[in-house]
Amino acid sequence: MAILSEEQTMLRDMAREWTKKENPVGAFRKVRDEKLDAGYEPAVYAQMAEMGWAGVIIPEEQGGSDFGYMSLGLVLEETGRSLTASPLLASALGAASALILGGSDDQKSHWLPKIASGEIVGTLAVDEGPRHNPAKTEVSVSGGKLSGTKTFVPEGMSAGLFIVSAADGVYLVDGADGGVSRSDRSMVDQRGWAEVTFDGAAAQKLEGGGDDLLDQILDRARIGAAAEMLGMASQAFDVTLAYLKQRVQFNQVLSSFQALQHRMADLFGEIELMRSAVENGLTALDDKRGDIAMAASQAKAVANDAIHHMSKEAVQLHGGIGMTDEYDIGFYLKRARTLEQLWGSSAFHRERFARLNDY
Amino acid sequence: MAILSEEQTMLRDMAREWTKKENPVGAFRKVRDEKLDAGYEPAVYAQMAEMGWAGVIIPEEQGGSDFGYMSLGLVLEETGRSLTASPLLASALGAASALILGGSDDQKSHWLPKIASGEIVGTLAVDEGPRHNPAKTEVSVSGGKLSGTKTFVPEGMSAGLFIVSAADGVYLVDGADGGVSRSDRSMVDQRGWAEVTFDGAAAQKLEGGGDDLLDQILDRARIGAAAEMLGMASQAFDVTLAYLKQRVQFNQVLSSFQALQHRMADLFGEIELMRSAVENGLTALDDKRGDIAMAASQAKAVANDAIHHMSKEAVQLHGGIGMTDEYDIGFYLKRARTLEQLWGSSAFHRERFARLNDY
Amino acid sequence: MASAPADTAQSDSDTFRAEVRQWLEANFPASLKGNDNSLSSVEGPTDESADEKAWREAVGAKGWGTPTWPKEYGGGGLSREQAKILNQEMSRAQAYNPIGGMGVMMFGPTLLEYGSEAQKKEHIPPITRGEIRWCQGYSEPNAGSDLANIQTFGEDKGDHYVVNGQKTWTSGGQWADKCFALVRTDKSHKHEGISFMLIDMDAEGVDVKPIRMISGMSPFCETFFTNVKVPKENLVGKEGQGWTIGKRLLQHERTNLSGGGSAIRMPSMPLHAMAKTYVGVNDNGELDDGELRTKISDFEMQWRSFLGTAMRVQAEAKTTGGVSEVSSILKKVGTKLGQQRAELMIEIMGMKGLGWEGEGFSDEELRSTRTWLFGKATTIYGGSTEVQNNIISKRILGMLDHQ
Amino acid sequence: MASAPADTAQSDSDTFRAEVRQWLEANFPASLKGNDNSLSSVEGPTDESADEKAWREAVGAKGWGTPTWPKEYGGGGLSREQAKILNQEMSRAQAYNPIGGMGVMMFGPTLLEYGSEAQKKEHIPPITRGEIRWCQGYSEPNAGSDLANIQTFGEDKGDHYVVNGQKTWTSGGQWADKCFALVRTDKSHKHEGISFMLIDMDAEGVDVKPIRMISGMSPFCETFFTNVKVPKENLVGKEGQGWTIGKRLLQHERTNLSGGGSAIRMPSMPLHAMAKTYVGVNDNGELDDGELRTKISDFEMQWRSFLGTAMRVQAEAKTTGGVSEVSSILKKVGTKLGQQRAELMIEIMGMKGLGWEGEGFSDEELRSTRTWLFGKATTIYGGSTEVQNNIISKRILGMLDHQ
Repeated sequence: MAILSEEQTMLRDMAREWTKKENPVGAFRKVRDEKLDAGYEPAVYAQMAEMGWAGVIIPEEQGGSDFGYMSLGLVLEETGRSLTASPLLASALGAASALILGGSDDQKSHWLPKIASGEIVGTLAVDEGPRHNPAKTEVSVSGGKLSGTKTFVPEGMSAGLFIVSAADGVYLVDGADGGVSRSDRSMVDQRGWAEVTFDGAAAQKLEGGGDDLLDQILDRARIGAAAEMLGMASQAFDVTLAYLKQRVQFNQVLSSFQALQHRMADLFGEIELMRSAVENGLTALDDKRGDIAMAASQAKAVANDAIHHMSKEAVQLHGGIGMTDEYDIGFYLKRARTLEQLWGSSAFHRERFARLNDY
Repeated sequence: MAILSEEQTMLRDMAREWTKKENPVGAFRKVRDEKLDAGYEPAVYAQMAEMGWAGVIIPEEQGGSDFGYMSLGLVLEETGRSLTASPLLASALGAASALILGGSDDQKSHWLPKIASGEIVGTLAVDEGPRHNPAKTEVSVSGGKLSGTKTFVPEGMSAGLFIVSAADGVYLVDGADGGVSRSDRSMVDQRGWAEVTFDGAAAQKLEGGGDDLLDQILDRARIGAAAEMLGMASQAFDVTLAYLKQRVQFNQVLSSFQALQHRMADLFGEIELMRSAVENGLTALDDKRGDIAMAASQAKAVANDAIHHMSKEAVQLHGGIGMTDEYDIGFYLKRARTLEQLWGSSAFHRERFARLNDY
Repeated sequence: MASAPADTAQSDSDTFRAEVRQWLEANFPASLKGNDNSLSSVEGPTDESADEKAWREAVGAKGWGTPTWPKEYGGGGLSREQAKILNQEMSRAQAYNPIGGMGVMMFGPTLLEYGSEAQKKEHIPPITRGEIRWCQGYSEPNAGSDLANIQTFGEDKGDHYVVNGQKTWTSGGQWADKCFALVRTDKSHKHEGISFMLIDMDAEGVDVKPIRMISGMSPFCETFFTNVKVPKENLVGKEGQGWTIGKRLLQHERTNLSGGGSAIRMPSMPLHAMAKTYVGVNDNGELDDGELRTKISDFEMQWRSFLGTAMRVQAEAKTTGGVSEVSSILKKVGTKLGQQRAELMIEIMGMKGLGWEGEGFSDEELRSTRTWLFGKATTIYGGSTEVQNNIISKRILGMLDHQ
Repeated sequence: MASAPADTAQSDSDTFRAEVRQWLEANFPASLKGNDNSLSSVEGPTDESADEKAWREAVGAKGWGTPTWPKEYGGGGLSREQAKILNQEMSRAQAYNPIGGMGVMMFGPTLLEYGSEAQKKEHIPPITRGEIRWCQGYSEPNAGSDLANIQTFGEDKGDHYVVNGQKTWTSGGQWADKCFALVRTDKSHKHEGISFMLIDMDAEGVDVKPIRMISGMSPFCETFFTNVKVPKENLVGKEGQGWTIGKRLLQHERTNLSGGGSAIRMPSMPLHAMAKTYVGVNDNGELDDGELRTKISDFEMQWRSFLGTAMRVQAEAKTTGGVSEVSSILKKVGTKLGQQRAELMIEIMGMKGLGWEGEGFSDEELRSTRTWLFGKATTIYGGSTEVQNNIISKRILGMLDHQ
């Protein structure tokens, strides 16, 4: 755990309290069972926004608290623990970052207050195929009209603002534009994924942020996703450990079996390294360090691998009941895999890290 | 274990008996301590040849028994178990294969009987750098004179015949030629490695075998090396298992600790897959199957990985005494690594296997 | 070297092969070509088409769905050699064996070994005709990997038992006609207190409740027995012999789960071909994801080595007549590789490998998701990997008990 | 947020920094620039050059080799903040700390905590001056990971003990002047029967025999005690308190082996730079071995995450004043990564990474082989990885004993 400021500690404790009491995993199960269009409960997100979570990285003049990425990461970690279905990652981190980095004053003052208040949800529309590949785009923009199709857009069903990548830059598209159409994609994690088609939708370019704006935005989103995965992995670990301590087989509690003890010790170590990688990423953002791209690839790759291993072991160590829909642990496995793919698999980021280091 | 013919069973039992009684690991230790020039005890190799082992794949008309690769593999497995220092792999398998595949009648009848009788040692001189890369050669041949330098030639100190790769084919060079000079390389496995420089040495081309003669020769050598590694891994496993059964810590024999039990179960499985990969390779050679290249890469990669893991675990599970020179187990670790590198690392063969399968 | 087979044996084989081929031509409906029956036990009964019914009845009548079982109980009465020929010709004709399920794979062979004459006469023929579905009543909520801990109790009432208790992981319990179950008949002995009995699933007091799995499917049930009357003629073997019989049956299960089972579930298209479709290749013709390329190459070589090992076990069993020690690793390694493959499929397909239902995914993609999730069970049921590791290390490697 | 440091504190720091810089300029011999002392404990004493001797004496006189130890016993008496500045300035000047070894890393801190005033006065100052080499008498042939099982016995003879027994893995025993040893003084209690005592290595009855390791080096000895007289003033703490004191010392060892220790041994050149030299790059500037490229990238990210974890542990310790639970993984993970790095070096260098001695290999290559082999010990000594896993799972995670 990084050394936190007083505000950060308060924010984290509040988020921990809230997810435990108001929004345990059962809340996600309800969202799942009711097949909500948005992939989350709008009233719940409104509550989160009211607590200020949607504006954590947003400047005060645009209605945020300007607490920084570490603070938002702490909230994402806690909501990750309980698999809270919400557009916090896509909107309050992803879309907000895009505007902060690349938006004009007008764009910022138009959109950021709405994001901070939760009035609208923003999201990133980057990929055009099932595998993350931001360099590949066929989106065309001419005369301020944008056309093309973006796949597997998180919160694509509910988004009121799309941050859309094109070959020549990154654009804003209002979700209410008549040229926007969405098609629900039912994914294994049962969240609000969509394929979004833009057919001559009005688009404004993000002029700030420089040539690598898309990378900068994505790196923030990647670190945010890693923070969510950190919460998931920690919780899956805790739940599994608790299960091993109470489940009896062969007249012994499972936690007394040395082979399982050593596997848990390995996982404990992996999750601690994962935490360091995530905190390093968040700190790099808050400190505006020069190695953000490397820190982001490190955070995402290390987090991907740790949650991958942890989610597999969690199911295996739960035995038969871990295979049932009645138990929550399977949800972690499912959500883990979509987050692993989102904004770059481990292979993607290892390749990128090598490239960033010139080898 | 493959289904063996009566002759094969006899050959294997003889090899097992001999290594146990006449040539246990202590024999290798002696070779090591005495720093023999050749990297092995010539009298021992003479004994092996006398038993017919140097002629197992060589046709009867050239003094061999024509028993095939599976048979030679069985001997290599047994000598691998006791880390017998001998040029069996390089000469009786590597050089003999080159002549059988590519030699003219004259070349065969000149060299093969000498290899079969152990009178001379042949070897492959292929690489020109520390990492296996048969495609890269700067050897030049003109007017029957060959020049260039080959690195890390196994049995390079004692070889009387070099099979030398060049850009336009594979050549025979008599070790007694005045243009041949050798420089001893003291490697971690303390065997007879040398850098060999050819300065206008008389060379005969191997005209048979087609364009991919070098690959064909190397594939045989790779499968042979895998057979040796199989014996090493099996023995390291057996020795480690026996150690765990007698060593007491915390008032319990180590073998009773479940964490160690499960690791041994994993290794047991890996070594069985290794055996299948090796036997598949040997069978492919004897049956002259069409997929020899794939089978060779499979055998070498799987064997590399299995002996790598086994040799690490063997040292770790022996604890402190495994770190001492007094115990034999460290010899397996050291020999494992040179064999892993010889004729292609796992990475080399995974890359090659993908290429062979057109992906 | 073995001598060549005698001419007469050879010509007998040829005759049989010709017979099979002719019969298949006459009986296998062309409309069913290429179908398979491998997932039926997982996916539950589907409505049988007229052709499917005809095919099942035709095979059942010959006894060829259970080719090596004795003819007197409805089996095919074939030799292993003939069964192999039958199998080859079935493949050749793109036909499938319509007779399957737990009755064929586990219960039948066990009953043939331990059942009374009357039991065999009653229960085997309907299995050979594919008319009766059996389910397995072994696991209980507190007896998963530790099966000997079962608590379901059968009280001796003279000519029958009254059974009370709860089973779980009853495969296809909601579709089954009968259940072979481990029932405690003696509370004072752990292993020796267990009996093996046959229970009608439509008997009074039997209730089933399907368990929904993370894959969304419900192939298993919880089964509740409340004062269920089980006549004593449904006891297999002697009272207290249930552990022995039950374990023997598990050997049949394990054989199926390792070699056959997982092999069947591997789709025919190799991973690298899938990857070329989804990932594409670079200018050198290499998969355009270097790490994935390495992983696939590694997997494919491991998989070949595993298949080679499974074949080796079979060959050794044939030669020595016994089961080799190596067979102990097949389940553990086969299921591990199966899971590894499923995870690689996600890496290959990306988000398309994580579809749940509906628009935007091909059938193959959706099936891939379910296979991935369902496959997580393979290292848990039929003796978890942890239990396999215990067995291998203690029984095969002779390492002592860890207690 | 913490308020900015007061101006006075800042200027104190600046003053101290200037003082250090000046002193280094005056005292550090330019000829030693870039040397390091990190392997000295492994490789044994080397002949000291005149410059090296002068440098050691200069640092020793200031107490700056043990900067935070109390001044009264020869330490530097510096604050942590000052020690950090000293360290920074040493690096800047490419200087090294010539005062090291077990006395500094383990024994000194422990004696400062548990020793009597007389013991501290006697033993600490020579350590701060780098004059005395200490070795560790802990392990025995039947007490490796199970240290509490030691049998070396000290019989009470009034004012002294008579010690008999055999120790093993005595680091640098052949070069050491003194030994801190665990000696059993009571056979009826396991842990409580152990005492911590100091033994002169040149006392009568002490014999050492170097143990040759697979790396070819002999950094350890077997040490035999035959009727060795140890005066009672050499008992540290009370009789029977040895286990507590000994374990405290191991904490110092563990801290050194994980964070500091392995970090120091990582050569300064990153893996990928080594790889570019040995493997070369393709037209896209990528390492010409795709799999190796992936592995190095993976390793480098893991390594950064590990360093981050080590820093996090330090920061947390500073804030909370205690040792965080996370520190329990440092040794296990750090040594694993160190070994992984050494194996990767072989993959990078190929046969050149496996040279033993002599012609054809650079010094760096030969050192790489020895580092690889010697590094295999890091997961065995100082509490093996298996013991670490036991500790983590039981003490940190609260999983029960497996017995």
